[in-house]
Amino acid sequence: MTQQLTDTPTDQQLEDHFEGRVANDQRIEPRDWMPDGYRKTLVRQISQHAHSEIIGMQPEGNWLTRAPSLRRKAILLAKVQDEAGHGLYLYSAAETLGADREDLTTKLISSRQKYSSIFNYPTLNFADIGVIGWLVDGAAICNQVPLCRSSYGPYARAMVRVCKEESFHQRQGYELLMTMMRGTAAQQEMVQEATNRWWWPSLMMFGPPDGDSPNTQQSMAWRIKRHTNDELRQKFVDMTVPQAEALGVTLPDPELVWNSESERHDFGTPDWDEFKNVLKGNGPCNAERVERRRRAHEDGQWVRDAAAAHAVKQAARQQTEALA
Amino acid sequence: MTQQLTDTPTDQQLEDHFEGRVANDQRIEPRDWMPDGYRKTLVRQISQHAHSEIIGMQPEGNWLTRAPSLRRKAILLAKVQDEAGHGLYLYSAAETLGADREDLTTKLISSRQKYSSIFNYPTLNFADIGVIGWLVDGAAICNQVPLCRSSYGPYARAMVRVCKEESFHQRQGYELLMTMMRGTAAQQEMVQEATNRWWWPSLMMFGPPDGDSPNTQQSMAWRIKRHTNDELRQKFVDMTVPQAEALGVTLPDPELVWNSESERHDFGTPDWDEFKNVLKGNGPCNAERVERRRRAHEDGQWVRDAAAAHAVKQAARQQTEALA
Amino acid sequence: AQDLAAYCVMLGDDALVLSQRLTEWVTGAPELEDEVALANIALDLLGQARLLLARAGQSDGSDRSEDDLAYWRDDRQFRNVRLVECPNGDFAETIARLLVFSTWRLAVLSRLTDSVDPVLAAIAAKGVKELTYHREYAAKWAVRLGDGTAYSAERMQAGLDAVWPLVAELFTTHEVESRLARVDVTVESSAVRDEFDTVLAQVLPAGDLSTPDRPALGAVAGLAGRDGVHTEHLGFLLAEMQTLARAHPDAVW
Amino acid sequence: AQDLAAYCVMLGDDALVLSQRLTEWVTGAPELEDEVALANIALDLLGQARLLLARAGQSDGSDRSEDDLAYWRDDRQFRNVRLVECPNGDFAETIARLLVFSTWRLAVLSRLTDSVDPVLAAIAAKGVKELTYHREYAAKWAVRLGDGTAYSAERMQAGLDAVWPLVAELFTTHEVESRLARVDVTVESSAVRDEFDTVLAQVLPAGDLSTPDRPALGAVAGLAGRDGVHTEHLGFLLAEMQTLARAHPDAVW
Repeated sequence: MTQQLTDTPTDQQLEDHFEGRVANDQRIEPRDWMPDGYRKTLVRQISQHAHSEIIGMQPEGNWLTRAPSLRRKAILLAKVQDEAGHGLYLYSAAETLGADREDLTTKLISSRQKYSSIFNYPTLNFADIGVIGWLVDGAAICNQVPLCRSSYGPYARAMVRVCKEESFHQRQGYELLMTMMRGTAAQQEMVQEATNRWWWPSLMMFGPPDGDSPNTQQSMAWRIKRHTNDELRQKFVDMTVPQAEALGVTLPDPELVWNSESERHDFGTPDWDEFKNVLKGNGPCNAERVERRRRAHEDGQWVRDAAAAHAVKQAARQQTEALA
Repeated sequence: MTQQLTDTPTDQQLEDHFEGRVANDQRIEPRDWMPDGYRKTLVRQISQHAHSEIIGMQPEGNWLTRAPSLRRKAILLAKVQDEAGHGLYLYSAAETLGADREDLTTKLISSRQKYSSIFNYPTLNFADIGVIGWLVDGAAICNQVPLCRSSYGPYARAMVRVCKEESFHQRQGYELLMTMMRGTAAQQEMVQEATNRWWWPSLMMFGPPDGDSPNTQQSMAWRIKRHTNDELRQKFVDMTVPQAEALGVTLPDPELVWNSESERHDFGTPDWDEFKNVLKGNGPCNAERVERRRRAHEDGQWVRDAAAAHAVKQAARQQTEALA
Repeated sequence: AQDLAAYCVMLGDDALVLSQRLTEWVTGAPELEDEVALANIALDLLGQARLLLARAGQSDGSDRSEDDLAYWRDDRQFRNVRLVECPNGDFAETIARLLVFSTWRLAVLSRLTDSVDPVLAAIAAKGVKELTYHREYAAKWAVRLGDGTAYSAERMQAGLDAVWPLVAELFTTHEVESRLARVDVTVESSAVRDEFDTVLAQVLPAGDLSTPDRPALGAVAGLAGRDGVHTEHLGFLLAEMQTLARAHPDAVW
Repeated sequence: AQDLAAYCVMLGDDALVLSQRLTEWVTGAPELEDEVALANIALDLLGQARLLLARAGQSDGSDRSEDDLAYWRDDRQFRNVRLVECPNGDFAETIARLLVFSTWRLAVLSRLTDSVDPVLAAIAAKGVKELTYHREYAAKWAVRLGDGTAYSAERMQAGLDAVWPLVAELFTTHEVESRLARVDVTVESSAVRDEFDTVLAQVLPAGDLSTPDRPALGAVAGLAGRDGVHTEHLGFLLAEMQTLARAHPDAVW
């Protein structure tokens, strides 16, 4: 269906063509023309997403050496490894838009680019691992499933794979919580305590209320976002409440109640001051998360330099051999 | 009694005078004339002793963060602190002979000077803390009590203080073992296991058999050593056997037996090949012990530099003030 | 009595956890004299922790010993401020923390010498002497490093910057404190902020150091160390500290 | 059966402890690709450990599970070689250890595929594929670092030097192995030294690296890792690894 453009098209023509494709739910691919704003917004969104996968390894990684059974250790290790993999696809997707991974990493470790605020909370007991799977991955999936239909091809395809693995992680997390709720009183207490700590931050993962989210409209027009923050948040709450009941945990919101008229749950307002404070960098773990990533990157500089130097030497040797 | 020497005395006169004082059990003090060999031997002996105190902090320090009761933690911390203190006196004593502490530290961390080989064994359970007090401090005391009468004044005086504190440590170690032997089967096993590991290395602390110890004669003549290695070893065995019986542990030497004729214990031969191997630097912990000390020293360089820079600035400011 | 016990646990845990951190310096200090000094400070704090935890176990009627409390609670039950549980960092950061901590604690304990609880008053009186030395040691090093080389000045300022987000928590009055303050057992933490600021306003300029302008470290839904909601570091510290005691629950040492 | 169990514990503990060490790299590797690779290797070794420990618990008649063995033994009962328990060091040292370990273990496991014990043979067959990849990963990095920059070459050689004193222990045949070798359950460790030397003689020169000339690390009265006499590091590793499982002895996870 791609229209053959023989003459050099004007910007307006290109833009019209682009808008037409997007409106028809056709995919934009790396070599296609796209408006600068679209490109920039996508790079920002994809790289924030990539950073979130990478930083998100830390709160879970915190329990790798202490997992209470070898089976749980293997599950957790595989999960954290998957997240590194997601980070890799997503950085690749950003690179198709002309971004440079090294540059994105620099922006992350100098706090010039953000990642999901949720990862600035500490993991304090092993139930946190389950709750992250259940609530945090659950919220991520709500956010991400629509992105599998994102207008930008490479991002949409990465999202298909990411969502598939995240659903698997979510089920594993929920299964851990089920097991713990069938266990000792101490285990049940851990699950409830972890739920109390993660519930509100999970709701905040959908971003500020629609009234405070100025970029939503444009992103929706471009089909790189498909629902508003509040729509997604509502969907998440409605989806999670019965899961909490099945588990036997109480969600820490006294205002949470089924509204039979609107056929959805009413719920309380997250502490948006806390959200803003964490976003500004003052959450319980912001400084540590970025510092750990920065240290890993800087400590690894000599290794990456060595790999580059070796590659150059290898290429030179192969050339010499070819000439000989 | 100091003889007034009006004319510049000849080397022979000085040496005779020195020998006379030593033979009469008079003390040599820092400003007194002494033969180069005496000075060198003493510097080597004192600095090795100082190094042993400092390196000896490591095997015990290994259990500081894991001591099983707060009382034991306090006792152990105080003991390790005392050892740092002993190191300090002994380096001071070496400095009275013209040695330089920084230089001695450099020799230690570049493995050009030795410390007691016993500290190249690992501490593997908490009973090791007790056994180090009982056997290692016990052997050290056997070695050191005669040194309280060393011909060199500052060393002898340092030794008086060191021996007093070490006897206290030895009693504390023995008391820990007694407590553990009255405790659970696992605790009793720990004590026996630790005794098995430390017994032979403790015997080696007295040095090689007299036949292989060429410097002993001269050191004894100079009264910086007062008994031969084998004499001290025998004394230690005779002292320790009844203590082991009182504790209820078996010393791991099938040849150990009371000889009613010689009125002392006969005992087996330590594995002198192992001793030499450890002395050469290949013991279980040599590399780590020296590396930890080296790292502490190097990591602390900027701190010492800062203190020195501050002192210079302070002095300059005081001078300026005095002039103003 | 429950409040008194809870308060003793707070002050006791502060001392115990910082003592554990300082202990990690042993065999790693820049100079033997500092090896001795840091061990000595750790020993003083350990002594304070023992008295306070013992007092807590008596006053809450549980009859738990100092060791019961030190070795058999999980991190969720520890009540120390988050400041003391963070890793040591370099020597400058260790000094920065010690300066901040000892200045705050000395201010608190000197008020506690007038406590209507005679045991707490006696523990405080002993602690005041010790903390006076700790604060002096830390202040001297802060000035030396701040007024030393360019590198040490930078490290010292970075150390202060690193610990500063955890300072606000020291002056956040917990409801237990408020209740005890009303019956003259203690004072509110917020009441000693002026003294703290005054002391640092003397020390920092002497080392050409500035008071960091750093926002407080966020809590988790308003909960922090005094509520048992800690950083990720405390669990590791306790795993190591408690490992042997817990491996032998029936043993006497 | 006791011998078979003891042997499975040896090989299982090697894998479990090295897996734990490699896990410490997660979120700290030089590049995301290495993050993935190291996690993957850790996961493979963890899988091997689980099978081997489960086999041990079956064959000694104690009916202990993999978790019973992993979480409820003290360091004195662990039977891994000391090589795997030492701290990671830098990336070069980690690679050096992995190269040495995987070369040795691949040689052993490829012999074990012919074991008369069918379970061991099956575990070995699976392990051979995994270790082939581990060895290749380590060898590639050893060559890259050795043939990279001057600095990386120095680090890589230093890494090899650091792990070398622990290599001899890999080839010290334990009496359990001797007995099992006589009945064709396994081979003696000493029998695979040639293969090991051959492999390293290919890899090291490709990275301009030399075979270290370092004496073996001393044992304690002849006892080392396979006898349960370890370095001071293992206790700390286990304290962390076992802390949560031991805090909840009745829990199922």
